[in-house]
Amino acid sequence: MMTTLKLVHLVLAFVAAPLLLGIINRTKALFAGRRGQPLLQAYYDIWKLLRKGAVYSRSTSWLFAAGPWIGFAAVVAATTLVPFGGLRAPIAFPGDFLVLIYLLGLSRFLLVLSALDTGSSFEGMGASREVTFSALSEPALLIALAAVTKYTGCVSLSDMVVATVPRLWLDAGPIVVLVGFALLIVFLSENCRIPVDDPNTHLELTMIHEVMVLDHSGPDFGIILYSAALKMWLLGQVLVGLVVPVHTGILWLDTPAALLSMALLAVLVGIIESSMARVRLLHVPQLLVGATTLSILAVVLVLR
Amino acid sequence: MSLFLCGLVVLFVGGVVSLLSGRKPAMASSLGAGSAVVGSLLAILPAFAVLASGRTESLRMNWNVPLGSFFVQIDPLSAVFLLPILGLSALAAIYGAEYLWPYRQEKNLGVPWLFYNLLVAGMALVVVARNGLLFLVAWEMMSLASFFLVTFEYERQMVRQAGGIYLVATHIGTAFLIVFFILLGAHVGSLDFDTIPAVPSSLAGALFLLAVVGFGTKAGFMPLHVWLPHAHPAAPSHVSAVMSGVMIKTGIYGLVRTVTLLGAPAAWWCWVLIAIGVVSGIMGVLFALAQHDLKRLLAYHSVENIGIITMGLGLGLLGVHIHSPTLAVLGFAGGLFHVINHAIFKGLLFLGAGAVLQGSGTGHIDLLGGLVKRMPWTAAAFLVGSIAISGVPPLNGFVSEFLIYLGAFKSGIVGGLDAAIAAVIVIGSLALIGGLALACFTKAFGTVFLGHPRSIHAQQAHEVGWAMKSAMVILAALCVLGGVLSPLIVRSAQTVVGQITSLAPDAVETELATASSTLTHFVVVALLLAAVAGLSLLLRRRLLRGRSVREAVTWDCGYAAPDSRMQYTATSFAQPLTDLFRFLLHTHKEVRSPQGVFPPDSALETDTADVCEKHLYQPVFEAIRWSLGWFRWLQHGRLQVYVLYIALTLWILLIWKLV
Amino acid sequence: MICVLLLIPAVAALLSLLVRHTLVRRVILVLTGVGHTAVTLAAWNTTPQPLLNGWLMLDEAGLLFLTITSILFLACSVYAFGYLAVQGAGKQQDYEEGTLFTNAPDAVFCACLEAFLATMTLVTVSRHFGLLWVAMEATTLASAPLIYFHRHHRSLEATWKYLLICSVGIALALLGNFLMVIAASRPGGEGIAIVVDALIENGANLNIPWLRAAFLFFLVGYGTKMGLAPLHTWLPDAHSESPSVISALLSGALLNCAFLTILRSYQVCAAAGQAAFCQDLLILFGLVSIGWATIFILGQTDYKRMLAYSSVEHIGILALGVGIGAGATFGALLHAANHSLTKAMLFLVAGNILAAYKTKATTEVRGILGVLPWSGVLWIAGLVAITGMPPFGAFLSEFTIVKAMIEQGRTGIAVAFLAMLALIFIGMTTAFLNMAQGRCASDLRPPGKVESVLAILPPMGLGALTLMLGLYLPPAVDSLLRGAAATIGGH
Amino acid sequence: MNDAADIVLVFLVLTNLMLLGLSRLGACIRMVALQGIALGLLPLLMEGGRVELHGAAFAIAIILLKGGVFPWILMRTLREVNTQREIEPFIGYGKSLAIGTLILVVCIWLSSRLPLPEPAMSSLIVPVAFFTIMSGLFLIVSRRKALTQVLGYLVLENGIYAFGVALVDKQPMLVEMGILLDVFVAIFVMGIAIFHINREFDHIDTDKLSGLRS
Repeated sequence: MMTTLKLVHLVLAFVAAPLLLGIINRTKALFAGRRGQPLLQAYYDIWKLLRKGAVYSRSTSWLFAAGPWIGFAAVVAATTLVPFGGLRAPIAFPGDFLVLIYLLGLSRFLLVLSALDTGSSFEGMGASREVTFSALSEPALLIALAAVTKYTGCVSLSDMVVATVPRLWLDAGPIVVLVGFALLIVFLSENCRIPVDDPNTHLELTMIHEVMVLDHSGPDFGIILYSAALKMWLLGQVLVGLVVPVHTGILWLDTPAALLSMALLAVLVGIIESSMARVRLLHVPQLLVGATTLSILAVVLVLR
Repeated sequence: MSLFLCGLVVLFVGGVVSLLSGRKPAMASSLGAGSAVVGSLLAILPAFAVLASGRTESLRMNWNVPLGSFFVQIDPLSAVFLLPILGLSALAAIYGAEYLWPYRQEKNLGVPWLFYNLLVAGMALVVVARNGLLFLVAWEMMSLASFFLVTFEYERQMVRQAGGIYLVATHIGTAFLIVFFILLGAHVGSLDFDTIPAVPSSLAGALFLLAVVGFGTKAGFMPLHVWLPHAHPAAPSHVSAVMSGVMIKTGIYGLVRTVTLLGAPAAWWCWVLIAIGVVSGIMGVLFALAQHDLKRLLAYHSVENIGIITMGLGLGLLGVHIHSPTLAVLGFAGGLFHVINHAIFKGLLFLGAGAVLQGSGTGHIDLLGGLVKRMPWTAAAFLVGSIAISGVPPLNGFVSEFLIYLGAFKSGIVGGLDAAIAAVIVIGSLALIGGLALACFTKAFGTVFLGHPRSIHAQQAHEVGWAMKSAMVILAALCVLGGVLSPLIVRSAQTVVGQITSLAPDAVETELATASSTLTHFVVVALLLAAVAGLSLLLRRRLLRGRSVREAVTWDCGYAAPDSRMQYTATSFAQPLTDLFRFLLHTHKEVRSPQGVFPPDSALETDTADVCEKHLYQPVFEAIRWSLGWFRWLQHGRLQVYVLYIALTLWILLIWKLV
Repeated sequence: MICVLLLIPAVAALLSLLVRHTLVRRVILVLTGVGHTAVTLAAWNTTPQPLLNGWLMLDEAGLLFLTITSILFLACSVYAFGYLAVQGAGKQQDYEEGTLFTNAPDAVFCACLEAFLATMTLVTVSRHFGLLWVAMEATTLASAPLIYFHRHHRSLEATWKYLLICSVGIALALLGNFLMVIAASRPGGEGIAIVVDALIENGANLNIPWLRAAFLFFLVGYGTKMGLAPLHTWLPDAHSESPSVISALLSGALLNCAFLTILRSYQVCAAAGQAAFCQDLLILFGLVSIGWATIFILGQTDYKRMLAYSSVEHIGILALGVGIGAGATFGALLHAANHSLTKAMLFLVAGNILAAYKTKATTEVRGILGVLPWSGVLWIAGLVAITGMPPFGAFLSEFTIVKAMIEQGRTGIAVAFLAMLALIFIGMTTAFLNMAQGRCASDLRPPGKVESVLAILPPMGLGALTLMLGLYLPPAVDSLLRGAAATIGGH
Repeated sequence: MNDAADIVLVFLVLTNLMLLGLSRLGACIRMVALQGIALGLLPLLMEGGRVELHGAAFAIAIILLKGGVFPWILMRTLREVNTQREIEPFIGYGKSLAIGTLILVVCIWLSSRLPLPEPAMSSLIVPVAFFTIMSGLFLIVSRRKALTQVLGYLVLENGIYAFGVALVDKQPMLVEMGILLDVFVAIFVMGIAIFHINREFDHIDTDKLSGLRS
């Protein structure tokens, strides 16, 4: 029963991931007073791309083709580690969040390499920014998790999520706020959203993630988009799971609640994107270091 | 034990014979490499036996020098270090046989092989020696042999300078070790380790510091690391692999051995180790980011990994101190496992760098590119090594870091206040190091092997021969195995961890059992990853079947003729990070930015000299030299003055002593 | 047996003055070395009879230094055989100033060399302070012409300094003898003969102030000959200007002999309960010598001078070791052996280098390994040995000395000692390695003449000996060293 | 107490001071000769009249050597190496004298530190001997010419000799051997060396002999 539900959650993640993009776009459109693209636009794009042919640069090697797919595999593997809706993840063990984070690192590694494989200076630029910002965001994420560990005494993501009950807000409100903010910033930067990166600009000089995949086309590009969506989903799950304390233990109540909170997260992202401008690239490190400081602050509060 | 000694004898005899047959290069290299392989394999068997059984083999013979005795012993700790030392040495020997071949014209190949075998024998002897004098002799034998290997191409000024720095550094380190061993065996009359009495805590602190400096110089702790970035690029690549992969680990071995000898650790020892680990790790990877020379970059990464290992040891020691078996076991297990893993992937990377060096003729990253097409084997092996050293799953590099993380999270965080602080520091720096290492190796691999060739060297690169390839492939396979078999490996670490932490065997047993079950989960995820990867690649093929797959130039935003010099260079790739950490790196920039309506050619040069070397050692030595040089007027060749010295001495003594 | 030891070189000296034929003379030289060494080794298993009612006697310390001297002489005689063969008679070109000069006559050289050996043998065997003093004086006289072998003005200057400084020192030592006599004289009755054994026997009733004064004069007097800073000033000049084979003997054998005389007086003082007094002085002089050597080795541009200063350093180590006492005495004696062998080896190799490169500047010699492979290897081996690294003997002896220091709690001295050794190491390695390695510029490259066996074998033999001392201490040597250390108050 | 001996000793002191003050080389040599003769007389006077054959022979030998042979050799050297007869000191004569007196004082103080085990025939002997030695050293240090250095060395010798004959009557053989051998060095070897120096450099100024340094 449990396992089947866990698998259901897994499938839910795979299915619903691109929806977040749709919600974000719709929110932005709402704020901008446009009709905006359909909610399922992302699905259409991915589907279209998967059924297209591909164009490869002559300078690329097998890495360029294989990178996105292996990276996708890494994200899929990571997805199995994330709990959802008050249920433990399909695979949960002490320190699983480390594996999660480093699996995302693997996908980033491959994506960056396939970007460099083209020899294009723009993609090199994007890759360089990508590794820079991720190197700065990882400490923030891990120290935030350390704070949670210290408070809940759990070393597994699932246990942490299960342990975040409403009482947590009452006891350790400030800590949750700090951790939440830190995780939110990491979430934004890892998924290349404003204020770190602007996914739908068309000036390559300013882009990070988008510029890395300039040369990918067809199924490769489609899978890249999909794994990006999946990554956003599972990071969102982590954020929501750690911050939103809805665990009644009643499944048909918990799962919708989790879904709802994911949607709210997407809306929040949309609001942020439509209310803020992208900060200058030079200031992104400050933002991430700020996130790190927040989580260190959280640790200090816990240790106190 | 007899087998072990046989191995040493084979190494020694083989080296000498190869030296004598130096006239015939083929014979010399085959003899040297062959004896190195055979000797290492002979000597590695007892190590396996000891690890399997947990029994220690020892042999004590009389050695007729003052205070000396030939007392050797293989206990689990020695065995754990013997495995990488001998294994990597054997592989590197196979590699070296081909790598040194081009030098057969101008050099006597017997010489490097003699010193190589001496180096291997010295390292093996260091980890089994149980007598202070024997240890020092083996230690110096190791250092001298490696020095002569580093200066193999002594015609080049840069190599000579590197050799000089290395020799001086290691000699000064040894001076500390001499004092260390004398203090350790003071008033006992013999320097055998088993006769050493319990050290008083007052002395223990001093001994620990001496050991940290003495062994740390060899291990390459920041700021004692200055010789590393010079020596590793200078040495032949298989030697760099051995030196960086295992020789510097003898320093770690010495430190661990010291800890076992000194008894209960004080709190500040742990803090010292953790601090060293953090500084070495972060600074090491930062300096690596700023390098342009492939082997120099790898050398700095050795500093970084030594830092990670030291963090693990520090956590383990802290665990022993606060009586937290989880922290102790995980810390030491992680540290030691990382010793082995680093030996594997750093050896692999240096061999790969050597292959690039020999295939293309240059080690300068910004002159390379696109080698993945010309040197596919090397590229694949190097890719595996890069993934492993960046500490991302599913390879071995991740596992050992994971253990250290796990210790920090499971026991450090929930432990007492200072344990929690230490844990948070370690977690934060490990995370930062991981990210930076990823950046550094995407830079290295991407620039060297991907994109367009940036120079004629890269265009004319060619793949290396089977000997070098096979060594690299084996090491790459070991990287994978180290990740997949990690549960078994960790489980088998019981005896050695028990020996270091001196915890109850069953406690260690349970801890390791839990750790290995955790790792089993990880392995499941890794296999899942592999499966999904395979499937998705199949899916890709399925999707592309029957669809049009065209080739074109790289989309470069409208440039008609993209050319290889437009590519992002390694320097520019690392620029955001190096600029971010400017305040630590002090990178020197030469900028000629384009000016005017028709700008002339512009240029950018960056050079990141080692901070410690430039701002710490050079000034100190200059000051000493200057202040001593000031005294030189004392002897200016005038006879009268000389006689005056005699008279004055006489007077002073008479008046001083007869009063 | 003792008189045989003394007679062999003395007679040989006379012969070489008489013999006309050069080849015969050189053969005699080598034969002297062989014979002397043979008799010395014979003295190892049968202790020779005392002569002149105990004035001439061979105790452990004496035998040790006698053996060192004898072996060194053997090596140097073989080397000199080849050396003289190369050094033709007639005008020579001086490589530094290009002026012409002649060498001293072959006969004088050989005779003086053998006489030098005779006098040094006398030093090692004599127990009477007067005789000891005469012997030391005689060494000066015998060696002065050797230093002035190349008759150009630099060697003359060196000789002059050597003569005057050492004579002054020796004169002071003579005064030391007189003071010793006074210290030994009893009110009224006959004084004690100033024979070491007699003095040690009734050391209790020696006159302390005069004894102290005597020791001071001995220390300054013989210390001048021994090369303790700041009395060592003749040493670098003499070593750098004399032929390398002579430098080898000077720094390997002569300095030890002077050291032995100081040890003798130290024995007497120790018997009179003045050990501490002497040891402080020895430690002081040892440290000053090492420090002085450090100053002048760093940035030294003349490799023979560098070797000379390194001799000053090691002489300082010997003094330091005896001053520390206890286990360090053993270490000091072992170190005397190691230093002599290594330093002689290095000087002989330096001779080869000088002959090939025609310059003494460390900055102009490059790529010895390429030009003179054997000498290059020996040069590096010598560097390793002289800087006290395993597997050579100097490592063991220095290790023992440091151990004694630390066990006596003299940490400050130990730290200073090690620091200075490290600086010296830096100075010597940078110079030596750049000489040995590196690429020899084509214009510097000397005519590729193969190295002669006579020029390689002696240093190689010496190197092998010190290597053996580092890897395995034969029981006979061990017991001898322990005996010698016991006689001079160590254990 | 023995007045005659005291007179001789005082004479020694005076000669030393004179040497410090004299400017001409020849005069210095003569002064050293005088000193030698006085020294030769010293043992005879010390015996207090009763002279044994051995002692007398020795005394005469000394007088001949120190008073006759050496001065003659040195004079001859001086003539051979036709250098100008000035001494050209590093330290002026006046200063030298002052330093000399200072040395004398210190020597007297020093000798008070060394009480003789048995009362010698003169309390002056130790300080005077020391003073002679030290002034010899001072001559070597403060004068420029090689010849003056030989002179200084001779004075040093004289001091030691005085010490010997005055105190070491126990083992005369030692004294004699020592003195003679030392003297041999002083004159012959150094004389030879000076000849060589002169031939090589056309001068005997030791301050030109400072090519070998550091």
